[in-house]
Amino acid sequence: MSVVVEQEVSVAQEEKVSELKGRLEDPRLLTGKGRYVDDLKMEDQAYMGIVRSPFAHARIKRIDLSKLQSSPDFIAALTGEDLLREGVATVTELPMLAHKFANRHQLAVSKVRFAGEPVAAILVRRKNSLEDLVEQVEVDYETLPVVTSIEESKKGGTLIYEDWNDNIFYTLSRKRGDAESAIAPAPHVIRAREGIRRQEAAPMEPRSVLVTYKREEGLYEVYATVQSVHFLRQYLSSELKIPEAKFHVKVMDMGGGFGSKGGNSYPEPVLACLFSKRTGLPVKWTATRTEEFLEAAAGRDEYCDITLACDKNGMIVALKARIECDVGVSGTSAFMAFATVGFMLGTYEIPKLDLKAQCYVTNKMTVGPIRGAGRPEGVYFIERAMDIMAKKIGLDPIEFRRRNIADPQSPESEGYRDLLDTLVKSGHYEEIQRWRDDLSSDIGKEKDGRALVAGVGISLLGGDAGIFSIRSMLAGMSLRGLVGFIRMLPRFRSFGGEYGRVTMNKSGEVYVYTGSSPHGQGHETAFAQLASEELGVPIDKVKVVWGDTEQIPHGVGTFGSRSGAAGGSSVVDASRRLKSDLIKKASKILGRDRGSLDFRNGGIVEAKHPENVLVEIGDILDRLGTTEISAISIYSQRSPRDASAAHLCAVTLDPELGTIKIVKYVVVEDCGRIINKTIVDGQLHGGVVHAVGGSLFEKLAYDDQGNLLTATMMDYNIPTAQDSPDVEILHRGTPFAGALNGVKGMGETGTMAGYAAVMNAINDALSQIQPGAQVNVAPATPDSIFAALANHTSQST
Amino acid sequence: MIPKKFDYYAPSSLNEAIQLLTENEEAKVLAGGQSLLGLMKLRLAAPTALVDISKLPGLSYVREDGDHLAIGALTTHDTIEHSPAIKEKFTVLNEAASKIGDQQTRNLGTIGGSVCHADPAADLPTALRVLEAEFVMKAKKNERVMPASDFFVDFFTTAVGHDEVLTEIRLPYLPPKSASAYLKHSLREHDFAIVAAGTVTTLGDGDVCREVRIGLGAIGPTPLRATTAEQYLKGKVLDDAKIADAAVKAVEGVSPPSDVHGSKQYRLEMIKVLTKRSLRLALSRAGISGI
Amino acid sequence: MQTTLPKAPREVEILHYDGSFEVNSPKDVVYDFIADPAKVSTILPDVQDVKITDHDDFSMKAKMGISFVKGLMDVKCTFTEKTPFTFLKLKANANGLSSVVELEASFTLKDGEVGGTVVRWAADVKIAGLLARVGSRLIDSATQKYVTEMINSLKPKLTQ
Amino acid sequence: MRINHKEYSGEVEPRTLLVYFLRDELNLTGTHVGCDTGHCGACTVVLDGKAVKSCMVLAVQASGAEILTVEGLADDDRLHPIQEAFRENHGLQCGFCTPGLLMSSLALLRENPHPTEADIRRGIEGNLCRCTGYVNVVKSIRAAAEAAAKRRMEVER
Repeated sequence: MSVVVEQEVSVAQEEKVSELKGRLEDPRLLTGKGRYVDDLKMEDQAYMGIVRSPFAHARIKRIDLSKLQSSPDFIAALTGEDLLREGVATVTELPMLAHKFANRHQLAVSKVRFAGEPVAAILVRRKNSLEDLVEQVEVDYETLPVVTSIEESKKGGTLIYEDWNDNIFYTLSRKRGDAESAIAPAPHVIRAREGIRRQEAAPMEPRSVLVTYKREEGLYEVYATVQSVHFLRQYLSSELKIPEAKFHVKVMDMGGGFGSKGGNSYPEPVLACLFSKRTGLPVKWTATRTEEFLEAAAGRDEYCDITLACDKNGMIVALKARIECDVGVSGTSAFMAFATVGFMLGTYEIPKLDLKAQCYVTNKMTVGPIRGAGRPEGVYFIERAMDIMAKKIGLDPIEFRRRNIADPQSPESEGYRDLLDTLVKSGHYEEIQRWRDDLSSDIGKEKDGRALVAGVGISLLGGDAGIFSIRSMLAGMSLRGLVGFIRMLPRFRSFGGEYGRVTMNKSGEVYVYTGSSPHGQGHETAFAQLASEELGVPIDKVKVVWGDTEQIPHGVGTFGSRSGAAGGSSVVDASRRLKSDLIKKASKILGRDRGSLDFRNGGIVEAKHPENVLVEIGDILDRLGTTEISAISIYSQRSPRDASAAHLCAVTLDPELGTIKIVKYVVVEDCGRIINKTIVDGQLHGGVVHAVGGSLFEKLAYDDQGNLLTATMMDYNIPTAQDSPDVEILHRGTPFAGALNGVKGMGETGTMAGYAAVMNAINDALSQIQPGAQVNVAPATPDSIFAALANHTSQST
Repeated sequence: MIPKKFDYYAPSSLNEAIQLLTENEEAKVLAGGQSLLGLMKLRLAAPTALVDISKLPGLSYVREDGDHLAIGALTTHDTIEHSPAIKEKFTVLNEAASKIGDQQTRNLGTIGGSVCHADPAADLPTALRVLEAEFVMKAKKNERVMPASDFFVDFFTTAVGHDEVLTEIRLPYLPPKSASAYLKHSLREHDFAIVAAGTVTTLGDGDVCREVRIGLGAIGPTPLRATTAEQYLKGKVLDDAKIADAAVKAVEGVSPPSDVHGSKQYRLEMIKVLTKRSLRLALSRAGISGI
Repeated sequence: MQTTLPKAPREVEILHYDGSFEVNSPKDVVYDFIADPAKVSTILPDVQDVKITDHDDFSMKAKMGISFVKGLMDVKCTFTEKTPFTFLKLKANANGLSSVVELEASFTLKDGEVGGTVVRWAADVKIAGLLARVGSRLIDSATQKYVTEMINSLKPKLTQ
Repeated sequence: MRINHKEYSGEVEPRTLLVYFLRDELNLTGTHVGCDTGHCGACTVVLDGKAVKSCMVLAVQASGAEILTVEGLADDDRLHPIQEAFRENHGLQCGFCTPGLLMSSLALLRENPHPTEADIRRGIEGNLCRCTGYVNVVKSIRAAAEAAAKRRMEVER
């Protein structure tokens, strides 16, 4: 059956890819010729080091730099006081929501709020002596009570920000009808507290920055590991209060980002700019992995008390949910709960709703967008509830979901049903069910603990509930929120549309300039494909240019699964404008009417006989008295959508050890038109395994003093090849009307649906050993699974 | 991350190495470096001098030597994993070596380096403890041989003096009808053990358990022997019930640590599971099936 | 289904140690020893240049750690409570190894059998920075070992 | 030491790690640093025929050794068969962990020309990748092994 499904993918794209023999970016990356920021080296470059607070909450009594003076390697130092003196503004925050704004600087002023927060920066001549000198900086602290949990934050006894009246970052609520009175009489009610712990994006390349201040031009040349050079340009401009034009921000190759290099304004680029201006030296900083864990925006850390009620036919009557998020000290973009709510409510018909999401600040590093950015949590919450309910009323989990899909007549809903049907038709679901039942028939028979227990989980990823509207953004905005919002607006312009410029020169070569910023997603290939298809030029004549604020004046960047749709569409749009402009001009020159002409094979051709080239591009441009022709598109989508998907996960559980092995994983997905299947598959593989890590191993663990206990890759465990499943993918590929190129966002969807599928499978296995035994917080580590089995008696329905 | 400053010596002979160590109390021996350099980069260790013995000739070997198998201190984990002699006669050591870190680590890490580092969660010490290995240490004048029971003193602490170099590890051959097994329970395959268990069993007439050794790793400052459990099993014909009893006895008097990967309580339970499973595995290798 | 999981799960490591021992010296002798910076400072292993500011404050450099996993730390000590012959409280703050270790130790003295003294001691340790970040696997056992060493070196010094 | 078949020599502080010697002194920046604690494998090079993590080796320790880095894999414009396999099977995305993975794969296939999927996954367990989920990495290494087997057969014929 699966073969039939596969055939629905446009074959033309398959050929394109195979003829490419891989991606255009691959040869340099495979030969060690990639250009990552830390690979760059300037003459006389100096090295920046950061002095970080060992305490999670403390007053800074004294910073003593005297010991450094004697070292020949020491050049300069900066503290929070220096930032104030230089008039550096507070950390930029995106005015996205009705949240409070944090009065925090890139170097701690007077007090530190999380362990690892920068309190001073130093500049040295030699890399080898960097850490020696960082150790020489003496800081006296007076420790303060530490807030390390939502509970403590709620109490408000200790304020993270003295100018706030509590520790609540923002609250979001949605109400539809009277949920309570619908729940009370309902025949089927389930309650659960589900959560995903604080986790790290952990791209393999640590952050890095290299700044050279060019005094004569007053220009900062900034190479940085960022998912958007244009965002960083805005951060630097707004914090240093220098016009954007004075920053030339560039990134070439980048070793992954997964959000952690996207949403946040970090201290180091700002500090490097200050140092480079002060000393006239190029300034280089590269994070150690521990600095990444201490400072790079974390994610998840959301928990939800959820009550779901169904009638006797297994139709949802009401949902009550209380979401709580630990946003740490809150940074540039800590508003993920927003997306959580959207994706919790997007898939199923929920007649009555009572939802509240509350975000609390604590003495931890800020959260930010990491792969999925709040959406995995939303999908996880609702999909766990759906599974628990299906079990309770004894309905097949697929059938139960099918019945409750929202707005049954809408094309979206048909799409969701189609995904579930495809999964069933593929035969995988039945096969896995049989395998599961065979194994579970052994339970008890086998001698103690030697039988593995099978578990099967599915999840359905639908759309968001259209919560991303200005109205809902400003809904319930507090006065304080409004003030901060207005204060931040001029400091950060709205996203706007994605930038695409396509230029063709006299030899018919095409340059594509995009505001998107690839770091593994393969734009260099996919965008070249789009331009080559639109303009009928061979793909090897197309060069994609990105990540340079002087060649690309405006742009948004690569995150939020937006590049293929927004960035890709802008390339298509610009290509089409270029083409029609060419034809228009050619028709004048040739005195032929436009309709009879087309542009193909590097020249103007007869629309009917494309092989017959009337005039080469070179001649046209000569006659127009120019050397190249360009078209620009700033493409924005009214309602972008992420791919929908159904995931199937099969696990085995070792009940004695509490360990899980993922034995099969199947994805059925519809990301709209597929530009490049190889790349789409690769994105899904990585996305799913990211969720596998988050469901089995990954946790940023803190002790009571707010020390991060998992600050190296020894203790923060991302999946290895041994822990990762093979991932089978079935595509639907229904073109999406909401994007010019028919594309839906998909880069994060593997992660969005992954947590729920894996955790549902684990809990299915648990329920076979002990009805009621559950692990409700990801990751389901061996000790938590063991505890669940041990405590099952204390759980009740 | 870069270590603190240190002086580096690459002696050309063992005696030269010992001389250097004798002269410098703060000097540390560098073998494969896979454990030591990690701590030095974190700056948790900052020896003022390193004496690099990794290139000294004649310290990497696995050879039969009368009543024991002799392993040179510089023999890598990878070599141990692939040595037929060890695989056949000392399965527990072969399995322990195969479970250390990843391929890159096994390629450089040495048995001598690992045991002298004496990380409580390391794999080899537990295996060597149940094999009742002997450790040969050379000083300027004398050479001494010490049993595993005395060699491991505390976390990161062994009996090797600062002016001594561990040169060889000896594995006394096990009597006929012996078998062994090593099991490691960790979050991911190549992580440090949450709990590890190594067992050696020797059967007598009528499959009576003549000799049994149970070693436990990652649960105390040094690898431990579950002596109560051992005593209980000796002289009995083993079955599931007796193995289960022994597993319970294995946790008597042990006090494993709590950390982010497992609470004390969880570790205690895992000790039972791994003791049971490693015993079963060893016995099945000895030809006792159906347990 | 109701679950019994903690609301926001996290690892908690409170490092608390206590115990008691009996020595044959009388309370005043024991008290005078512990209350005297010059004397009490000698119970730390690997101590260098002790500086005594006054009878309540003193500082020193000490090699802290286990085996070769150690570093030099600057230790500042203050007696926060002194009730002659019955009770003492000592706060120590150690800086080094990119870490901060705070120790609060209390000693309660009671008459023992035949003129001796029963010393009940308690120690609470807080660790921040590098040691806490990368040492979670070992920190409890290591701290316990260190505290025990100090108590063990105290005992004989209180014995006549 | 010999690096990629060329002699190199230089004076360094004893504490200089091999990976920084390669990157900073010799400008061989294809070898990357991902974790500092020897857990990610991005810095993997082949030293005297074995895959090792160059962040866990002192430059002075490697004196006199034969080292192969990713820059030494392809001969001129012709990609090494393993590189070719990674390219054709989309065995890389951001490319940061790729050099380390290539060097581990090379060592793995030299030791074991016909690896099972389990062999492959174990062989690269010391190389972390956050982009690919390893699916296409494993596929690439299998393809490289098969291609090599094919070449051997052709030679024999």
